[in-house]
Formats: sequence, C-alpha cells, structure tokens
Amino acid sequence: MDGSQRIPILKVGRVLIVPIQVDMDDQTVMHLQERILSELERTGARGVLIDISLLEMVDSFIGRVLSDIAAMARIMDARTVVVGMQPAVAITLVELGLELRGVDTVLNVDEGIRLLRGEFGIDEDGEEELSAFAEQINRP
Amino acid sequence: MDGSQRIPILKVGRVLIVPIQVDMDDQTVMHLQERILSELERTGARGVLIDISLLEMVDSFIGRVLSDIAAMARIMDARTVVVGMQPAVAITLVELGLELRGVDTVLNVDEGIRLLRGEFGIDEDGEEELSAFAEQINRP
Amino acid sequence: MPSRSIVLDDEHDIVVARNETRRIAAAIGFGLVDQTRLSTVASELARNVIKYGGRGRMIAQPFQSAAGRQGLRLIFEDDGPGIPDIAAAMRDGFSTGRGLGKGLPGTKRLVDEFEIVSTVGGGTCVTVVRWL
Amino acid sequence: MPSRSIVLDDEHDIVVARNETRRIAAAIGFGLVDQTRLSTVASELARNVIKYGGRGRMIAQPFQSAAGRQGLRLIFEDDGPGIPDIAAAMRDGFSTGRGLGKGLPGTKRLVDEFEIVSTVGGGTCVTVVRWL
Ligand SMILES: Nc1ncnc2c1ncn2[C@@H]1O[C@H](COP(=O)(O)OP(=O)(O)O)[C@@H](O)[C@H]1O
Ligand SMILES: Nc1ncnc2c1ncn2[C@@H]1O[C@H](COP(=O)(O)OP(=O)(O)O)[C@@H](O)[C@H]1O
Repeated sequence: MDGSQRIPILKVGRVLIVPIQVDMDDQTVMHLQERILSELERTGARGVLIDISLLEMVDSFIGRVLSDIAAMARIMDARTVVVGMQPAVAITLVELGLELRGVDTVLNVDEGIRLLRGEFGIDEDGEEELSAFAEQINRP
Repeated sequence: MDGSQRIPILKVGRVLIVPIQVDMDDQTVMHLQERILSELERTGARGVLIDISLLEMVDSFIGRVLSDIAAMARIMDARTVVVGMQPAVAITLVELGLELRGVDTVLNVDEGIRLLRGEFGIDEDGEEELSAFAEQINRP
Repeated sequence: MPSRSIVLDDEHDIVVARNETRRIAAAIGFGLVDQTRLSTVASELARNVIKYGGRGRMIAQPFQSAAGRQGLRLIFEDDGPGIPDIAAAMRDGFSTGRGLGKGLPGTKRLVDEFEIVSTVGGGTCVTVVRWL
Repeated sequence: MPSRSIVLDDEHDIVVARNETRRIAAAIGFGLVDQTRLSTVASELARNVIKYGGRGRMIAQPFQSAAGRQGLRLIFEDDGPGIPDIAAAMRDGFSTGRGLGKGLPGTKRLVDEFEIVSTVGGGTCVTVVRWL
C-alpha cells in the first residue's frame, strides 16, 4: 500500500504553506519531504512555512526530515520556517540531542510570515495574498 | 526608585491571566511574583496563566521566578501554565540547564485555558468568562 | 493501572506505540513535558525494533516503587540480530542505518533509568523508567 | 560592523545589554535561535557583573576569523572582588548568591568559545564567542 496520509501544501504568494494536521507515520513524512521539494521546483516559491502546532511529538526521524527539507530548500534558494512547535516538543528535542540546523522556528503563522517577509522582498501581490491568508488562519 | 514596569494581572473566572508585554528588568520580575501570589491569596483563584509570547528571552533569573511562582501557587492549590514560549526560548532554556520544574507550557492562551479546565472543574460562570476572554485575545 | 502490550509489526505501529504511551502517561498524571518525553522515547525505540529487530513488541507498565512512588516502565523487545557492540551503539551519532544515531543515547537522556540487554542472534531488550 | 561598549551600572543595564546583543546578532545574520542564545548569554553575564562585580561593562565585537568566518565576541569585565575558585564557580548549581548557579556553566554551553580570567581583588573578565 501507498497508505500515506495526504498533507496539503498550499501556495500563497511566493510561500508554500504546509499545515501538518495528522500524526504522521514515517512513510507520510518521507512523502511530504518529496512533495515539498517538487512543489518548490515547480512553483519557484521562495519560502516554506511548516505548521507543526498539532504535532504532539517530534522524534529524531521527523527532526531530521525537517532539517533536510530546510537544507534542500536553501539550495533552491528558499528559506524554511517551522511554526507552532509546542514548547514541550522543543524541550524534548534538545534533550534528545537534536539541533534542527538551518531551521528557524517561531510561535505562529503570523510570525512565520513576518520572518519570511523580512528575509525576502516578497512581491506586492504575494504580500497581499499572505496577509489575507494569515487573517484567515487566525479566524478559523 | 520603585521604577518597576506595571504588568496587568487579570482575573477571569477562577484564573489569573498575566500577559507579559514588556521586556522586564529584574525588579519588575520580582514585583510580578509578589503581586501574583498576593492576588492568588486575595481572590482564591485556582489557576495562573502567564503569557510570555512577547518575551524574546528567558534567562536563569526569570526561569527561576517562573518555577517559584508555580511552586508557591501549588501550595495555594493553584496550577500554573506558561503559554506562548517561543521555541527559540525553550531551546535556549534547556541548553542553559533549566528545567522549569512544575510548570506546564503550551503554545497559546486557548490551549492554556483548555489545560487548566481539564485539571480543575472550573465553575460554569468562569468557563463562560474564560471562553469569552480567549475569543477576545484571538481577535485583537 | 494494568500493563499494555503493543505488537510492533510495521511502521504504523510506531504511531500506535507513541500515542498509547502518551495516553497512559497522561492517565498516570505525568505533566505535558513528561508525556512528550515518554512518547518520543516510545517512537524512537519502537522504530529501532522495526528497523533493526524486524518485529517485536512494546510493554507499557505503570508501577509503584516499594516506597509508593509512581513510575512508568516501557519495555521494547525483539528477536532480531542483536547489537554486537552496545558501547558503540550508545554513542551519540553512531548508526548502522541511515539514522542520526540519537535514538539510544537520546532516549537515555529523556528517562530516569535505562537498561539495554542484547545478544548477537538472540535479540534486543531495552527497558526504560521515568518517575512521576 | 563596529564594536559597541555598554556600561553596566545597575539592573536596567542588563536589559540594555541583552537587547543590544540581540540587535547586533541579528544584524550580523545570526538566526533566531542564535540571537536568543546570545541575548541570554548577555543577560546572564551582565547580571553577574552587577551582582558580583558591582559594576563594569560589556563589549560586543563582531569580527571575522583569518579564514573569513564571521563571529560575535562578547566581553564582560568588572573590577570587582574576583572569583577565588573558578573551577567551583563553573560547576552546575554552584552559587555564592541566591542564584541557580547556571549562569557560568550554562552560558558556556550556549557559545562556541568561553574564557574566564579572574584575580581575587582584581576583577573578572569573561569572553565568549559564537560563530555564525
Ligand atoms: N533493536 C535493535 N536491534 C539491533 N540493533 C539495534 C537495535 N536498536 C539499535 N540498534 C543498533 O544501534 C544503532 C544506534 O541506534 P540509535 O541510537 O537508535 O540510532 P539510529 O536508529 O539513528 O541508527 C543502530 O544503528 C543499530 O545498529
Ligand atoms: N563577575 C563576577 N565577579 C565575582 N564573582 C562572580 C562573577 N561571576 C560569577 N561569580 C561567582 O561565580 C558563581 C557562579 O556564578 P553563576 O554560575 O553565574 O551562578 P549564579 O549567578 O546563579 O550564582 C557566583 O555565585 C559567584 O560566586
């Protein structure tokens, strides 16, 4: 079976937004990595924003994939921001010995978008789209 | 001088909500601790929710005060939840060697309120007030 | 609270193992950070069972010490090839797979007690305890 | 980028030191976690200057290695009483104040290079470096 759960990848302005809303098995994690990279290639997006606020745990496998995504995205000239990491998850990750090299982490989607905007001069259109999206996320 | 900045302490239902919105000097931190404890005594609140999402850094001094507040609150039969700790702050705290013993940390005010509700049987009135408050916080 | 045994047969059982561990830890009264530590440990060690041991099981055992202290014991066992050099396997960064080599040394840091017994050809058993 | 010297006279200067450190770290190009590490280091060591040394200063020095690698050096100096037993002071949990004793050993873990020079009666100088 290709039983991997489907995680949406949204393109908003020049940013890919990946809201992880399920507890992913390893196969799903690997597929997600492949899909993000091919979407980056296809769309030329300059940023990746991965929302992990619903993840109750990040182990060394998921942690490594997040680092790998960031490293590969950077080669394709895109920056990766992980948003919504639970404090308990951050604490556990450090105790486990992981560093999430090359990944910036902020509290929520708003801050993530602000960070990506600060890094790139995202085009006017994209900026408007992103603002609208952030609004929408905040008022579910 | 008593030049300590004034941090609001809101009582909502049976929970004290403490939104820290300034970069606190040590004196302000100490005053805040005293004020939270005397408010707990005065009001008989059963929960303390400290929002540190705007704090860019928690050093060993602030970290210890948070632990102390939680320990003293527990003696007064109240639980403490720290909400909105930036992932970078959580990572740094662990590397620094702190544990925040006795403090639960979650992503945002909503989750903090949910946690406090799960822990106590907060009275109906309080629950309504809290929900209204959470709504308000989310739509600033 | 009774013990719970979970079959570790394929990758999806890793998800089951970590979720069950979190549920049991919460029921015992562990706080959020400890729940996260314990479910992360379960995820790491269950993955090792499947990746290196082939298949096996996890047992989650809430228990009390003689002094009345509450704890959670997690046992991961398989009949796989075993670990020839345990000292090497416990080193940060050592992996015979394509892993980060953080699973064993990292989970050791997340628990209060950590024991590993392994014989080449006879399988591996890792037992961890975290006290409430 | 030029060096920046900050007078450490009273508690409020701790706030100035950590904010300036973050600003400079960001300007050099450090990521968010490194900015947080560096401002936390500044907060801890500036507090030690005021609490134990009485007064002193912090110097924040962006610099490049011979190989062209960018780094940030932070220097904290005071003419206070000095530290009689540096090995003890560097131990986790050791404090002659009412501190947690995490300031020195903890900041050492947050940086790439850490040096402490202290003479009894002659003051203390702590120098740390983090590479970009
Ligand atoms: N259950 C097991 N059976 C056999 N070998 C194992 C088992 N668990 C771990 N190992 C060995 O120990 C090494 C280190 O494990 P670990 O620290 O979890 O890192 P990783 O899983 O990233 O390789 C593995 O690469 C493997 O060689
Ligand atoms: N600048 C200084 N001057 C004199 N003594 C110092 C200085 N900095 C640190 N110390 C000594 O080292 C000890 C350990 O410092 P630290 O690890 O920062 O912990 P804490 O500040 O919590 O006591 C202090 O208690 C003090 O005795």
